Parts: sequence; C-alpha cells; structure tokens
Amino acid sequence: MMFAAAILAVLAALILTVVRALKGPTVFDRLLAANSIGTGAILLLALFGFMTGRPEFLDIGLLYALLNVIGTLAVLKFFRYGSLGHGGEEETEA
Amino acid sequence: MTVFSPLIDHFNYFIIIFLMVSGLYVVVARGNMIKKLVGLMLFQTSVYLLYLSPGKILGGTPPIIDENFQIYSNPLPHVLILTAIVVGVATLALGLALVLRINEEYGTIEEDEIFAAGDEDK
Amino acid sequence: MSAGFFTDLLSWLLLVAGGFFFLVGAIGLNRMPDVFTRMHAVSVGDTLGAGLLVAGMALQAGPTLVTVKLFLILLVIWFTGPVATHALARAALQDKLLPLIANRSGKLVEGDPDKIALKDSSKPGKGRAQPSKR
Amino acid sequence: MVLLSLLAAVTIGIVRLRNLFAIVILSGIYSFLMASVMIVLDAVDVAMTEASVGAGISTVLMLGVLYLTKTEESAPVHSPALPLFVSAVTGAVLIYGTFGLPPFGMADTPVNTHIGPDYLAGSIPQTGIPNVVTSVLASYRGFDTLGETTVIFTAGIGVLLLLKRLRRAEPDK
Repeated sequence: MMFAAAILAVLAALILTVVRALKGPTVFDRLLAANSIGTGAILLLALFGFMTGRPEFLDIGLLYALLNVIGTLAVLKFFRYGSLGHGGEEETEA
Repeated sequence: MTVFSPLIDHFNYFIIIFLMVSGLYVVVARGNMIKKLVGLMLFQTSVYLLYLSPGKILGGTPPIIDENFQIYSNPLPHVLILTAIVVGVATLALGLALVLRINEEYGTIEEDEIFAAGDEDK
Repeated sequence: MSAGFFTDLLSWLLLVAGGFFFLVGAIGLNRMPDVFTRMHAVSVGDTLGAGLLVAGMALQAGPTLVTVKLFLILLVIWFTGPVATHALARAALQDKLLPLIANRSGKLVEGDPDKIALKDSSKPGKGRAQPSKR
Repeated sequence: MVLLSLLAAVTIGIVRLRNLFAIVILSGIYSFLMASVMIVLDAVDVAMTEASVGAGISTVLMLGVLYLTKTEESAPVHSPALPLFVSAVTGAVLIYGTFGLPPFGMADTPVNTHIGPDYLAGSIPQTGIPNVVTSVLASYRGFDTLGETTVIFTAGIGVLLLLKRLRRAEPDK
C-alpha cells in the first residue's frame, strides 16, 4: 500500500517530466528531462519490485542508472567536441 | 460499465496499434533517412509489446522459479522478443551504415534530394 | 509487533516524503523559466527524493542483499546526477545559451555571466545578488 | 496504463519534431519508458535488453551518424494526406482486429495454456536453471539463438563492408 502511494507520486512526476521533454524549447531541456526520466524509471522499477513482492530485480535498476548517465554524457560530449571520441565510423562498428 | 469494459481490457492493444501506425506514418511520410529509421524502431517496439502483453497474467510474477510463488507469466514471448530486439539492433546498425554510405555518395540524407540527384545522373 | 509497526510507520513517512520531493522536482522542471533553473529543480528530486525513497524501501527490505543493491543504486544516482548536470550546464553555456538574470526592474532577461560579474565588481555597493550559475 | 499513455505522448513528439537531435533524445526516453512497461508486463530480461539496446547502443549509434551527416530535417515536400490516410485505414482495421483478442491478463487464453506451462514445469527438473527465459533461450530453443547469432554476424559483416568503402574513399578527398 505504501509502495502504491510512492508509485503514484513517481508516476505523476514522470508525466510532468515527459511534458517538459515534449515542450522543451532547447535540446538541453529535453536532455535534462531524459536524465530525470531515467531516475524516475529506476525508482519506479524498485518500488514496483517491492510492491509485487519480488525485489530481486534491482540489478536492472543499476543498469538503468549507468545507461542513463552514459547516454547523457554521450550527447553532451557530442555537443562539446562535435564527435564521440574518435568520430562516427568507429562507433558504428561497436 | 458494459460499454467501457472492452475498451479498458484492450487499452494496451490500442496503444500498441497507435505506436505501430505512427511508426508506419513516419516511415512512409517523412523523407529523412534517420527519421525513417526511428520510425522503424517505433514499429519494432510496438511489435514487442504486442507479443508481450498477452503473455502477462494478472497476479503473476516474472518467470524465475521461486518456491514462494505459484503463478508465473508466460516465458515464451519473452524469449522470442529477446531474439527480436537483438536482431533489431543489428538491422538498425546496418541501416545507419547504409545511411552513412548514401550520405557519402550523394551528400544528403533526404529522400527527395537523393531522387533528384539520381535523375540528374541519367 | 510494536517494532514492526514503527518500522512500517517510518518507511511510510520516508516513502511519502520521497515521493513528495520527487514530485516537487518534476513540478519545478515545468515551472522554472530556463534551463539552468530547471537543473536546479531536478536536483531536488534526484538527491532528496531518490534518497528518501531508497531509505524507505531499505527499511522494508531489512538487512539483505536487496538493501545493498538499493544503496548501490543510490550511490550511482548521487554520483552521476551532478556529473551529468554539470556537463549539461557547460554544454549549454558553450552553446551560447545564457542564463536568465533579473535586471533592475525585476524582469528576467538573458544575461552574459561574465559581464554581470564585471558589473558587480565595479559597483561594490550593489553586491553579488545574482551569481552566475554554472 | 499511465506509462502506455506516456509512450503515446512521446511518440507524438517524435512524429512532430524536426530537429534530429531532439528526436534521438526522445527515442532514448521512449526506450526507457518502454522498458518500464516491460517490467510491469513481467518481462524482466526483455526490459534489461531493451534498456541497454534502445537507450544505450541505439542512441550512441544514431549520434555517431548524426555527427557525420546533418542534424536538421528539411521541411516535407509532399503533402502528408496520402500516408496519413493509409495509416488511419491500417489502424482502423487493426483496432477492429483487436476485439478478437483476449482481454488483458487472463490466464486461460490459448497463448498461456498451450506450451508456456510445459516450459515452466520442466525448467528445473530438465535443465536446473531457475530463470525460465534463460533455459528456453539457451536450451530448448538453442537453434533459434544460433540463427540470431548468424543474423548479427551477417549484419556486422555488412556494416564493415559498407564502412570500409567509406574509409577508403575518405583519404582521396
């Protein structure tokens, strides 16, 4: 029950964040919203695991957290240097 | 209640079809190659959901056997979709490589400009 | 029995507070006028909201592997959130996106942080009321 | 349900926007939301894969390509009426078709009674793996996975061939 309340709060926050991501006048607004959505998804996942009684899936939350920051930094690095380290060709093979 | 219950029961299918149709629309209507690929991704993910949603059982848990639980969701769609996701990223990579090649050949990734350039060559 | 009751009560409080702060962060994300202030709003949800929620869940889980994972997640969020926000602010500034600064009449205008800093040092009477947010 | 509606909202954003950067970022958000929906649908392994593939690899790949091309989509030349009409008709037909599908979450549908329970019952005694998805993927349907690996290998070769020409052409300029 208490997890359901927290899930509702996180869901409402996610809705607001998606609104910002859709409205966002600049790319940075959207990126900020994407970062926030990542955090929200992690918390939602953890809370959902507790609510259904199987909280063993937090590894996925950890994965989300890492991917979240990797994605954000990749985009930002692109903005800063105009490339992703070595340039696009190498990245595509990965 | 009787009018709305089928709508609520099938809500996820409606969303899936909306995603699928918007993916189709993006692929058909937009000329930009990268946007077309994003549309393709939309279509793919809608198919993933279409497979996964009938396999869910209300009150079930993920199919990892544990003696505390009796009801599990159907594991078979998960396996199929796992394969599909990996194949999907492989096709995405191939498509992006093709886009790069096209960009190098024609200097653009817009479909119309590519067609125009092709006509000039003849 | 009473110990379990207090644990439940405490985790109720923590979870509701965490949800509240996360929601406040999201509302701030919508209400604030420009990118830099929005970053400020998001940090509330990322640190306090996530921290309280994780603490509430950890109380429910007890001293198990789950708690360790929860705090690992929290650690990752707390470390990466500021890094990502910092990089975001740098990139935004580099992209010639200037923070909104209140001018004399209280209206928000786009200002160059370097010029504002110069103005502040030349007129010490005004003070550094508007530090540039980096 | 709320998550699904959010997915639809993000999709509208993707369709409407023209800045390709924003589209890539939104598709990352879309993947995160999609993974959350998959968690709710009990597909934990799939959610993990979708998050890493959709939000991680796809975003980086698309950014790499954006770096080499351009970041703004040009205005559409053709009228969108015909594709819109085709899409709407397809959608209407498909929605008519969904009413033949079973309602959400029922345990006695053909999907859930035919072969899934066999795997669930047989996984521990026959393979000893508690995660049924793993046992089906690697053990019962190992040949499918072999085929999948072949597809990835082929795609990798294709990418390499395409980009090899690209790199050989570049020093000439």
